[in-house]
Order: sequence, then C-alpha cells, then structure tokens
Amino acid sequence: MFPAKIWREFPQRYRLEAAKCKKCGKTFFPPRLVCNSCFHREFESIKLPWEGTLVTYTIIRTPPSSFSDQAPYAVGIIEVVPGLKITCQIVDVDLDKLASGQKLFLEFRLIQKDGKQGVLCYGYKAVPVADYNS
Amino acid sequence: MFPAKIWREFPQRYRLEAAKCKKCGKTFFPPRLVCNSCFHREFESIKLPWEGTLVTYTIIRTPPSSFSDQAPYAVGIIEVVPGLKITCQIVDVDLDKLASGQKLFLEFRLIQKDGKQGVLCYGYKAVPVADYNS
Amino acid sequence: MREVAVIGIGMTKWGECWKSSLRDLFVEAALKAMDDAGIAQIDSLYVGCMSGGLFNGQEHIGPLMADYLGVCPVPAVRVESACASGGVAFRQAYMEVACGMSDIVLAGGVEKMTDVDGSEATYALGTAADQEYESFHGITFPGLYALIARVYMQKYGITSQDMAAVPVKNHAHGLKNPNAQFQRAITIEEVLHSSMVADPLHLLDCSPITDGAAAVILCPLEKAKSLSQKRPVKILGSAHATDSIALHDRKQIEFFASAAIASKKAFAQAKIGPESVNLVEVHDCFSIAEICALESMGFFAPGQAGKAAGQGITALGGKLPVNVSGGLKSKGHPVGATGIAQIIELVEQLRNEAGQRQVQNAKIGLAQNMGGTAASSVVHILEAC
Amino acid sequence: MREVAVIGIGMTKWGECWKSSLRDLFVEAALKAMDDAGIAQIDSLYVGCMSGGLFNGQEHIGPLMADYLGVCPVPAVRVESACASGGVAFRQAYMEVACGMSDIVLAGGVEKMTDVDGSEATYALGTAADQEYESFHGITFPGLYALIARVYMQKYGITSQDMAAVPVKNHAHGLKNPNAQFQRAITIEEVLHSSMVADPLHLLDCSPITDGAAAVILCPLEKAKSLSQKRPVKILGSAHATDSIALHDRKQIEFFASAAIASKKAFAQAKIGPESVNLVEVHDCFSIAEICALESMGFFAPGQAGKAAGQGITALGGKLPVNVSGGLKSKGHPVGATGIAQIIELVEQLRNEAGQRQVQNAKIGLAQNMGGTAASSVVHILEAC
Ligand SMILES: [Zn+2]
Ligand SMILES: [Zn+2]
Repeated sequence: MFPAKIWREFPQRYRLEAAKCKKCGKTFFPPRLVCNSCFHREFESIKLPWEGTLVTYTIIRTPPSSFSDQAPYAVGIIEVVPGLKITCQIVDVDLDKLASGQKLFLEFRLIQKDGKQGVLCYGYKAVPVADYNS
Repeated sequence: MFPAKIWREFPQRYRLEAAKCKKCGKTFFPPRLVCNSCFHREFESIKLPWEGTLVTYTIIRTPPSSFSDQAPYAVGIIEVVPGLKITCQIVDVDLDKLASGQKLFLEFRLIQKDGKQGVLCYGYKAVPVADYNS
Repeated sequence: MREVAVIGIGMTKWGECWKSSLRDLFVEAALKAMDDAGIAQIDSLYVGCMSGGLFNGQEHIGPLMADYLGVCPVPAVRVESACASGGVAFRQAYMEVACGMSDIVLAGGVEKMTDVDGSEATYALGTAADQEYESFHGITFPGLYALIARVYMQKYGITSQDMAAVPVKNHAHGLKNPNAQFQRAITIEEVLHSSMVADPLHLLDCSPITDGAAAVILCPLEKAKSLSQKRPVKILGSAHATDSIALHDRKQIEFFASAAIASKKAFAQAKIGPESVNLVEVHDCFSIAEICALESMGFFAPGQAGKAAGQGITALGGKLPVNVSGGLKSKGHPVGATGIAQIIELVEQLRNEAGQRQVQNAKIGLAQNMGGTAASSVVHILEAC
Repeated sequence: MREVAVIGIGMTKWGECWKSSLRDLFVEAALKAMDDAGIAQIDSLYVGCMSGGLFNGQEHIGPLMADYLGVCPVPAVRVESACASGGVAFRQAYMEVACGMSDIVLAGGVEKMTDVDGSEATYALGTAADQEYESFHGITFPGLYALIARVYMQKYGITSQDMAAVPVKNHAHGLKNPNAQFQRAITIEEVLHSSMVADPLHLLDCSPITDGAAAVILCPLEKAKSLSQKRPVKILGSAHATDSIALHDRKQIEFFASAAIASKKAFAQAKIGPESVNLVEVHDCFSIAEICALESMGFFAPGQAGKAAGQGITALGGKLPVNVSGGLKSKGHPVGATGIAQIIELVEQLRNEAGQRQVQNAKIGLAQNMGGTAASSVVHILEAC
C-alpha cells in the first residue's frame, strides 16, 4: 500500500496531469489552486505530452541519501509545452552525448526507493529520442 | 567509532560533569558558557552525585521511533542536588511501585540505538535504591 | 507604532487530509482569508510551521507558499517556535504592519503531520523539547505533560476525573465547530477508559495528530474600513516570552512562566486585566495544559483551575468560556497552524459570527499559544471594533 | 519607522566544530556580539537556522538559544528561509527595532551541519528546493546550480576557467579572514582538476559543509551612541523578495528575479544606486551564483560578470570588491549563519576595522543573501556613520 504522500501525486507523476487556467490559459504543473497570472481559480485538467526539449542538464556525482546507488546520473530541465518546464532524470543515455536543445521522450519509470518509508516511488524520466529509432 | 554528536556529550552522559559558576555558585547540567543568574562566564567543573530524589514520573506507552522496542518504560525528573534536576529513564523497577519522593541511584547504561546513525548511545538511568539493599 | 486590525480569516477543514499536500493546505486557507477580507493582493506573508523538514522533507516554506499562492515576489517568512509557530507568525505580521513596512500582511500557519507514521510523528514533535537532555532519554510530549500533571494533581489534590472534564468540555464545544477534526461529544468515562499514553494521561487527554492550515489578514486599523467590508478586530496587546527549553530546569514544574510573563506584558499593552476578558483560547495540547495555562495567566488562583471545567465555569455559557472553538483537543492540532486558528476563533466571536458557539456580548478575547512545555508562549488580546 | 544601527558583531570560528553543539555555537557568537557592543542585556532575539530538525533533531530553537544565552524570558524567534535564514533574521530584527517594540535586538544565525554524514546533509539541503518536483527526482543543490551554470555559460560564452576565477578570488580574500574555514589560496588549475560534483561544477566551485554561528546587535540609531562605544553602522535599506520555489518555473534560468527585486527595493529605500556601493557581499554558494547575483542586482550588465573575477574587477583593490570576507566559498557556509556573517563583514569594513582585508574608503556596503536557487533573496544596504 502506498502512503498518502506518494498516492497524492499519482495524477502528476503517473499521467502528467496539469491544470490550464480557464481564464488566461496559463498551464501549471503540478496543478495549483490559483493562477499566478490572473488569479483565477478554475482550471481545466489537461495531460502534458510525453516528450519535450532539453533546456539544461547536469550529471549528479554526489547524490542525496535516497539516490546513493544510482550515481552518476543525469538530471535536466525539459520544456514540454512552450513556457512549461519540468525537472527529471535522463536515463538510457550516454552521459557524454547529452546536449541542450535535444528532443527527449518521457517514460514512466522507477524513481527512487524512498529512504524514509522503504516504498518504491514511480514517475517520469526522460530518454533520448534516438532510442526509439534504433 | 562514535560520531562527534555522541562523543561531544560524553563528559555529561558518562561522568555527570556539571559546571558551577565561579561567581554565584549556581550549578548547570549540562555545562553552559554563561551563567543565567549573574552572567559570569567562568565555571568550575564538578561531578554530580550518582543519586537523587524522584520529583515526578510517567510511564511511556507510545514511544518515539528510536525507543519502539522498549515501551512501556518509566521516565522521571530527578533532583540530584538542591535546585538541579535531570530527566532520565527509571529502570529495573516495578512500574506500579514508583512514587514521587523516592530515592534513586543513577547508573551508566545503554540508552538507545540511535535510529539515524545505528550507534549505541550510553548514558545515565535511574534505578531504585531498594535494588542495592536486596 | 500604528494600530493594527485583523480583517480576514480562513482555515481548511482540519483532520487527516490525505488528498491535500502541505502547499495545498496553506494556499486553501490563505485564499479563504483573502476572500473573507475581500482583498486581492497582499504585501507580505508569514508562515508558521514547526517541522516541514521532518514531516515533509520540505524547508524553505516561505517562498513555496508565496509561489503557490501566486504572490511572488512579496516577502514570505517562515517562523518556527514549535507548537507556538502560528502565534509567532501572527506577532511578526503585527510588527511588520505596526512599523509601517507593509500595509496588508497575511499570517498563516500549516502542518501536514500524517505523511509520516505515528512513531516518526512522535519523534518529530519531540524535537520541541531539549533533544540532548530530554528526548534523548525517551521522553515524549505526552510524557512531559504527564510529568507536569502528576505534580499538579499531587499538589492540589486533583484527580484524573477532574482533569477529564477539560477534554469533555472542549469536545462539547468542538461539536459546534464545522472545521473541527472531531465533531463528537465524549464523556468522562470515555476519557478514563481510553488507552493510557503516558500515565496519568489517557489518549483522550491528548490533542491529536492533524493536518491543517489557517490564515488571517492584518492591516493598519485606520485603513481597515477602506480595505475591507468586514468588521475589523483590533489587536490590543501582543507579547511573547520564553522559558528554559527543558522542563526539569523549572523551579515550579506546573507553572508556565512564559505564559505568565507574556500575558502580563500583553495586558499592560492593552491596559486591561484578566477580568476584562470575555473569552479565552488557551493551548490545551493536553488536559493539564489548559489548567496550568489558565492559572499561570492569572485567570484562576493556583490550584483553582483544576476543577473549573467540571464546575462549568470554563464552558460556553460559563463565567469564562475557554476554548469555545473546541480547543486543540477537539478542533485538532496541526502544530504550526494552531496559533492562527486561535486568532480566527477570537475574530469570529468578536465579529459576533460564531453561530452556535457564540459567546454572548464578546468584546475582548485572549489567545495563548505555546511551544514545547511552555518554553515559549505567545499571547494576543483582541477587541471588537 | 525609526532609523536602526548595528552596534555589535560576533562570530565563532567556522569549520568542522566537532567540540561545539548547536547551542554552544550560537551562544558563543551571541556573547561576542554583546561584548563587542558593550551591552549586558537584550530585549529580544532572532535565530536564523535552516534545518535544526534534519541536521540536529532539534526544533524550537528560539527558546533553546534564549535559555543558554541566559536571557529568558525575552522573546526569541527562529526564522527559516533556507540559506537566507540569517538575512531574514536580520531583517526581522530590523523591523522590530524600527517599529519601536524593542530597543536592543540580537539577530543571529547558526547551523551545525557535520553531525550527519554527507549524503544526509545533501538530503537536508535539498529540502530548500521543491521536494516533490525537484528533489524527488534526485537533483541536489550543486546540481541545480549546475543547471544554471550551463545555461549561463552557453548563452554568454563563458568557460569553466572563467568561472573558476570566482573561487580563486574568494579564497585569496579568505586567506586574510581569521574566522574563515579555509585560509588557503587555490589556483584555477586546482579548481579545474578538483572532482566533478555536478557537471560543470567542480568541488572547488562549491561552498563547503560548515558548522558555525554569527550574531549582531541592532538598536535605534539615536540611541546607538549612548548604548555603545562602537562606531554605529546605519541600515539604509532592507528588502526581501521571493520567486518560484522550483528553478524550472523561471522564464530566465540564469536571472535571479528575487535578488533583482530585493535590491531594487533596498536601493529605493536607501535612495542610492549600485554605483554608490563600495563593497558587496553576495551569496556565492557556487561560483555561478556570485556571477548571476551581481548581474541580477545591476552591478554588471548581463553576461559581463562572468569574466569580472578573472579581470580583477571584483577583487580587493578592484573597482567593486566582492566577497572580501572570503565569501561562502572560503569563509564557509553554515547555512543559517551565512546572512549574518555577511552583515558582520560589512560592519567591520564600514568601521574601518577589517585589517588586511580593508576596502579603502568604504562608506556603503551591500549584502545579498539567498535561499535555494534564489527562491528567496534578502538585500541590506549599510552605511558608515
Ligand atoms: Zn489565469
Ligand atoms: Zn553565576
């Protein structure tokens, strides 16, 4: 059984659910209760595309406790729709060949074994588009 | 090897070292850098007696994570010298026979297996005086 | 210093709010407070939160909340004083408005406690005591208040039954509070037969683990009428005092010096005494806490508050209604939010909008919020305008 | 609002202080500040501390410090804004004095970071980011600043070698600071050959894990001369601003809007511009942070700060000396104390008491302290009296 704190984020982490302001159209991920642009409070639930463009990235070589066994690994900021960016790991990739501007797909993967609860946490990770072509 | 945070408290936890203000004589456990009575900053190191009088006590039946395996256990406030009190567990005792005002000895014992570091932590615990007579 | 008023209040339903995250709870309460005041923008905000770090793995709570409330770049400060974090947030907001740095300040509090299991929550709450010389030895917060209870009961001949009248009263009040975690009556027998947590405190002597948030809006009194339609409630007195972190360092274990000193200063600022107060919200994290707090602040002589709940003196309709909100016991105790919710109860009462819980002719109310075993206390006195 | 001055400063030696506990560190710095001012009592105190909960299992840090400093029952508030906690503590103290609530207020900061191991410290520091949408994915603080560095370097054609000039300069400054954690010079080659922590940031681009505390004493300017022998330093401007908690929510990743807005407000209050400032302490938690902070506050045009350290502009003796204290990089970064230590450096310089590090004719100094990836920034401008 998943604790509430994991379960609560399922719509975002499992289905990339975002919220689009019904007044000004600004999209938020994760969803929010109030739009920071027009202060409207009604949103339409939309699903983000499972792909995007790499804006910037790094290779983590000194990880936090819950990721001790994964280092080195890449993390980047990915623009999924114009103006909306997310942070996640980039996997199945040659760490030397990452480049800002490259296209990436998002996939549903295991993220971490939550150290405090011993629960497996799932969510989105990015993979290179090339993997799909090969 | 003990981490610094455990090792730092050895003088107090292992030897009951207190600090007596060289100006007004007020005694502090643990030692402090400044007297809260006369604001003097020089102290004499003294050792507290390994005995005292029970002021008040309780039986912990819902323990914190690091004491999960010990409950139920008694904890009390013990006056060791006039005006100086400490908090610690009371062990080797029939929990139903504790009474405010009773005399207790202090002993050096295992306190907890520190959950965050997996280190065994030692310090003082109180035991009934009667144990010494029997 | 400018005079300051409260013009908006808002809180979430309190309880086990599995669906709401830390940020959602705070933002919900903050939006309600802004709506209540009828304002669309704020100049600054405070967040009282005890342990986002241990409960949620989240610090830097000020900007997080400003961000999700949509008010960046306004200043947002998180303050912590254990279970008095909310009261301190309110007091900091008061000073910011009083000094003229800002006009409209939001003071909120939040705690999301059910994301960790019970023993982890007990550990997290234990960090409000002296970690090295109290918590290290396995004492918990119910345990610390049990130590106080035993001293008080022995000194004044008060029984567990006398003490149980406190939660019974507060649950009777909470029954009338739609935001309360427990809206059900309990009996003396239920208290006495509930499981023992730390002798002599039973489970029903203890406030619960709660998720929740609360927020209020402050502004200069002279601008209150132009900014908001709501009847302003004026802050007459605000004070904060500290005491030794460890309970064993107190000369008199059952006396809360921090509450005594803070209330004395707040009364002096307000230029009134305890006799002028129509209702009191005190920090009843445990039954014994309400009793000692009332005595320490001079509402009862030493030993006299122990039977007050049983005698009906502190009930709604009694001479001095105490915790008509339901108190921490029935309303719940999301530690960072508690102090703000006390202010909200006073404001509702002083606006004469408390419905079934309304204290008749309430003009002046006092709130006492404390951290740890009263190592910190914050006292506010509010007046209907 | 009353005008406010700083009349006392004090800090511990920074580094791996195994012998000192959290409380000992704070009290040592506080006593030094009180001694420096020549005062024996305070009316109130603030403690900036990021995560006593995760680093030390200790919350309720306000009363703990008041207790061990021997000043109970004065109010003691712990404030948190991640690595900007110290700056926020100073600002809260400033408002308390400005509003007239208190005359003599101590603002301090402390962090005791070496009581947990490296990966636990990395986790604790990660709670300054968005726990659910950044830290959850395994990003660390060096990682977040690495994301910023890559954007900046690509946009402006700055190399790792250019960037390495920042820590080289700050170590050269720290060599002259007896309280600094690292009193040794480093070279560009050493930076570039140090281990990679998060590409493109090397170990020597990163501020260290540090234990330490710092404290200052504030009072009304008009009482400064009667309260203390020390040359008072006046607070000309104080501002605080927030931005999105998550770095990915910024339109421009390499621009610190919180620093831009806070500095703009502080300059407006001080009625001066960047050109009037003689020295700056900025939050160089990573090499790239100093560069972006200087540009965001208008000291350099976009893209121009990247080579400033290498060109000697920001060195002691240069046109705009930056981080003559050694900065976070060489002086150390006990996160809650950092913002206070920046103020201390400005005060020493403005008193003309900085010895080998003295900036000639220093009249006005600015300190910028930030939390997370600049989700919060606090800016103060101080002037010699
Ligand atoms: Zn909108
Ligand atoms: Zn003394």
